[in-house]
Amino acid sequence: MRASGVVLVVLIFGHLAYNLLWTPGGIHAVDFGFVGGKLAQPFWQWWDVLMLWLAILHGSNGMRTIVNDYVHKPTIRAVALWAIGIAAAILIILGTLITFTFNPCPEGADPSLLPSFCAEL
Amino acid sequence: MADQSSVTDGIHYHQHDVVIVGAGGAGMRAAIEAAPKASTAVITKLYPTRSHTGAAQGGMAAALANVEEDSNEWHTYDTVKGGDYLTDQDSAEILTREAIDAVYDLENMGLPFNRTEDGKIDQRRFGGHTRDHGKAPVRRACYAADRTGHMILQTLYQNCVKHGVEFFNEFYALDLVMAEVDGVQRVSGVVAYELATGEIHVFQGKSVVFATGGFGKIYKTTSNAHTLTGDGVGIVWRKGLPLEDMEFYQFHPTGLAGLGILLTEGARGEGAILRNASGERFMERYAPTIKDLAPRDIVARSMVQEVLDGRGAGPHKDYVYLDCTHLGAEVLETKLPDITEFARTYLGVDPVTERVPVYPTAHYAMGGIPTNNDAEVLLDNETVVPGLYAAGECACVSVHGANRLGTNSLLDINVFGKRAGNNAVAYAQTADFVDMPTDAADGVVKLLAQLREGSGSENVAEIRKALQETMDRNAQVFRTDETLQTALADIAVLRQRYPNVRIHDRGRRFNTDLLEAVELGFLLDLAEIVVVSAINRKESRGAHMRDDFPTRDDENYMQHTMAYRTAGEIGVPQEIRLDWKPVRVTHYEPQERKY
Amino acid sequence: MSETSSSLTLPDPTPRKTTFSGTLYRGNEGMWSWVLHRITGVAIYFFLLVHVLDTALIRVSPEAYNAVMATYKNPVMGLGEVVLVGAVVLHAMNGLRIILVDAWPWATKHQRLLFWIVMGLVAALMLYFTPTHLINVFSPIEGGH
Amino acid sequence: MAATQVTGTPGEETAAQAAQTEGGTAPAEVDSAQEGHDRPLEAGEAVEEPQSFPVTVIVRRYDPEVDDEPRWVDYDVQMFATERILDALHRIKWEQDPSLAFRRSCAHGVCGSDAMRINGKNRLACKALVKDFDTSKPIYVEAIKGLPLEKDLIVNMEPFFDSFREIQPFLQASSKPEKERHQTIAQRERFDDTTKCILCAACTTSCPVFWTDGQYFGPAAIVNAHRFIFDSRDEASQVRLDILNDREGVWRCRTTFNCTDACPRGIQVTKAIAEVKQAMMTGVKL
Ligand SMILES: Cc1cc2nc3c(=O)[nH]c(=O)nc-3n(C[C@H](O)[C@H](O)[C@H](O)COP(=O)(O)OP(=O)(O)OC[C@H]3O[C@@H](n4cnc5c(N)ncnc54)[C@H](O)[C@@H]3O)c2cc1C
Ligand code: HEM
Ligand code: SF4
Ligand code: F3S
Ligand code: FES
Repeated sequence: MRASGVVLVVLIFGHLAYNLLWTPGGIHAVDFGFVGGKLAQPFWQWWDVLMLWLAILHGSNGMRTIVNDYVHKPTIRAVALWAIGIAAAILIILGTLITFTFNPCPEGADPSLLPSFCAEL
Repeated sequence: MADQSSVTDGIHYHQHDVVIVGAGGAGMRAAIEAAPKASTAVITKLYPTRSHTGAAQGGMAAALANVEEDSNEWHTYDTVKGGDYLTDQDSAEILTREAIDAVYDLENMGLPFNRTEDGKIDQRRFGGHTRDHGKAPVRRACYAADRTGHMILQTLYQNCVKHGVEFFNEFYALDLVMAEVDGVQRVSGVVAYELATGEIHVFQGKSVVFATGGFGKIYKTTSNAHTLTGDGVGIVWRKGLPLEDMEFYQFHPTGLAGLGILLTEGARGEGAILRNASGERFMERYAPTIKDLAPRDIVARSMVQEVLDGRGAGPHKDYVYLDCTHLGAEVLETKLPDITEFARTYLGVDPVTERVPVYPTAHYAMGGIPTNNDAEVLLDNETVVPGLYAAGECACVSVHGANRLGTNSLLDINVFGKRAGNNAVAYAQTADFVDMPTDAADGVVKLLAQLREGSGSENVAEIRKALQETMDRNAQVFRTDETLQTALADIAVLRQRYPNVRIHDRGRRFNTDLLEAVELGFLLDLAEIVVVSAINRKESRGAHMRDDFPTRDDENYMQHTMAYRTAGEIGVPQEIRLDWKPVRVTHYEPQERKY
Repeated sequence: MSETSSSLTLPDPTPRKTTFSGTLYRGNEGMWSWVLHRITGVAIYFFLLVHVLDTALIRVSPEAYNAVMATYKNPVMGLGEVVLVGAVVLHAMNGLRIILVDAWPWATKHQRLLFWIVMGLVAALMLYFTPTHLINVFSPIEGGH
Repeated sequence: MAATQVTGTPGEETAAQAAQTEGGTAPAEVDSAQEGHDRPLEAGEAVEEPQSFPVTVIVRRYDPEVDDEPRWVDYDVQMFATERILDALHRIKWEQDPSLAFRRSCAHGVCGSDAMRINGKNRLACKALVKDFDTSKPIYVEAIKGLPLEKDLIVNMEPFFDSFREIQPFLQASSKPEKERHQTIAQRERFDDTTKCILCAACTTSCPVFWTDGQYFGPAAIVNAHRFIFDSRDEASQVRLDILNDREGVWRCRTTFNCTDACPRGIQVTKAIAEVKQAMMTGVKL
């Protein structure tokens, strides 16, 4: 919990700062083009994947603690814990796949929505 | 090994080789000896760590000579002289000789004593403990800050956990079962009331150890806990067994004025000084050699004298001061942290900068259940009750005589607690169970029913308060025939009112209302014995100071009082017969007591 | 039997009932920071679930992704984002505090001070973030980049 | 005020009595500083006759033989500022309703019997002074939280003591010295704070983590483990660390500090827990 926490501070703050503060336009700038552009770079790919993994593991672990704390009925507790586990697994797999299989310049898409470098292809 | 239990007619029956009643220092010290060797049950009305041993502050005496020359012979002398020559000297020799191992035992069990520079157990001065037969105060008290009793209690409990001692917590022993076997009264077990459920339990034991502590609650202003109501002493008394030296009740000089909360003598051991209203160090007048470190009876008496003479402090001139201001914050915070906090919390007085208002407070019962040096309970001056043992404040060996020295009680509970445990287990290994009479629990059932179903209108708290007030007024540090007769008359009236007490809580679970009524019964019994014994002793000795007989009278009274109950039940006045028992003298002939 | 009567008066047999049961434990900074940590942790967790799923739409099509992102851009959501970032910042800073308290004796001793330092940091960060972000949220869409 | 030297025998009248205002330290009303324990009384502060005043105490009562749910009952009692909440409870029990059940023994904060929740915080009733409360409002008294409620202010202490017993709270040392084991003053000081524990449970039952499911060892058990882990004479520190490394062990502590605030003995409980955590990561440093 604690180790992941420290790393997460860097990752999430970097993420937020980059996306919401340091990019001109902030939230308005975040669109397919922007994110696609980021995800095309290995640096941001790894950044995001790491953030995803850690955040999900950290968050799920925290939720597990909370469920253990407050849910005393064994069946409900088991269901809740399973739900957290499955959600974590799905999200991690989904997120990882997307990050690495992502194609920033899909065929036949409206070029104005795509990152600027797609035009050069 | 026997360790069984069953339920018949709603009454629980248990069988253990050794049954110990009380889980204070004495009870647990006994349990640590007994439990590894035989099936042992400890019945206690409080969780063990709530016992009042935990309140003891100052220290435990032993002539370890860790910081200066000392010998157990000197310690014996001090104990005998401190007890105003009523101490049984052979018992005192055992006490002081075994003191040294008792301290090492505790240290080895883990007790965190304060240490000297070279890592040994540190020692401090205490009232009445002197070098070479009274030449000067000596450092003899082993201590752990001002929480020595706390550490002893915790350490003993920890070791009970280690040995897996079986505790019956919040079980009130209310009766002792004895039966005649071959013409001899022998012990068969104990009947107890379980607070949580209101159920009755009968514990059969080959041997039974009483370690139920004192009965300070016969007084209003006392350092004793609310739960110190003398149940164990009262139970034994009601069985027709004698009680010894009940008139000797110690008043500790330095109780927080008005509250009775204790400030340890260790404060004076560290150099604190008693002063009257004008700031005079009055103890210089009463005990020129050891001054503020004179034994408790002398200091308490001097303080009361100051107040009686109009030199008391405060708006009502009814207390004196304990002056610690010259000790410095450092000593107070490290060696006397708890009492510093008590003064701050309960009086709003900071001992670092201010003098603390103090006045004597009822503290310790020198008397109690008579035992021999093996902790066996006596049925008369010599005969023992086979299988029955007593140790600690409830017992009277008598190592404290007419006045206990500070730090000798924590010693007593360890030395005689250990002896009681050892002897009880040795006895249990050779003896058989004495058959439990079928009506064993009847007495308790009847007592409880009588109280619970009583239709009277008396209030337990009111009777108790009246008792405590008359005892405070009339049977305190100074007594005369007149005051004692007043107390006796008051007690007689209260005893008459007692059967009409009304119990408001009709429930079974945690019925503390009912138990306070039961406890009051014991208090009334014991207060009466204290007063009757005190009337009978027409001399002044140790803690028993008769204004009408201000001197010691060795000719007639150098002997122990033995009180017997010849009749009496709830509602029926008790009849008390008094007798004497000789003091055992070995080396020290009575002398005038000067400090 | 003695006739002395007691001054004891029993209270009303049906005692007045008050309307609540059990009081709230009145802990200090430590307890409330823990409560906040828990609440923010759960909040972020649920946001994360949604956030990963919406980001996943990026794999579906640019239009789909931009459609969800558009919802983030409306002013109500903009305020929500401030709350969210506030939660993250609080959780993160307090998380660091918890780590310090466990590992560093100074922090254990001065936990109260540390709590207020954390609060100060959170306030400072949010003072920086909120205006910047809200300007972005409320400023007209410039389009492109 | 100079200390007048008086000579003579007891009983003789002295002229020094006029000087009795010195120190001005009667057990009189002090003032109603809100959280002001340990506040020294100024020398020379006026001594007034203490005045009693009415206080409303609302107790959360529960009789398992009658009630389905605990209920709040109010009592009006006359109190002096220097009295304790325990005195108020006694006054209720002895003068108004003897069926009120609570534990108490020593009445001065050393036996640990009377931990209870007073105005929402765990305190020992015998150490909670009336003057530290705002008596214009009622004072709420209820049982400590997280242990099974038995009756009124009494809870079942067994789960609490079970955790205590589980951490092997006794010295474990193989050698049997002839006399005492030696220990330097500094080594003794190392664990002094945690030897003060009176097992009152105020800490454990103030811990939000303990309330959740009662499985957590709780601060009191850790405090008592600490007392041995850092005792230079003990040889089983690692055993205790292993026990506390359990999922219900020290790592469940979320440093909420309620325990430290609640401890009537002033033990730095959270600090002790942190030291145990550190010992797990980096070994025991004596
Ligand atoms: C404030 C204070 C300070 C002191 N300081 C010192 C000091 O510095 N040095 C020193 O040597 N002495 C000191 N003493 C004296 C000494 O502490 C006590 O005399 C001693 O601790 C008594 O121990 P005990 O084991 O006999 O009884 P306690 O510790 O009082 O234990 C009595 C036990 O009996 C149990 N019990 C009682 N009645 C029943 C019943 N009916 N059924 C079941 N169980 C029952 C209780 O639950 C308890 O466990 C001090 C005493 C006080 C009050
Ligand atoms: C930004 C950096 C983060 C840091 C420094 C951080 C730190 C921590 C720490 C140290 C804990 C343990 C708390 C304790 O032991 O008391 C924790 C718990 C938790 N965190 Fe985070 N965290 C961060 C981000 C996140 C994120 C992104 C999520 C959501 C997915 C999250 C959800 C949780 C949850 C649910 C808990 C459990 C709370 C509890 O048990 O009370 N955290 N966090
Ligand atoms: S640590 Fe403090 S609060 Fe906890 S049980 Fe010990 S004395 Fe009580
Ligand atoms: S209250 Fe509980 S969470 Fe930790 S700091 Fe104390 S044990
Ligand atoms: S009664 Fe002993 S701690 Fe309060």
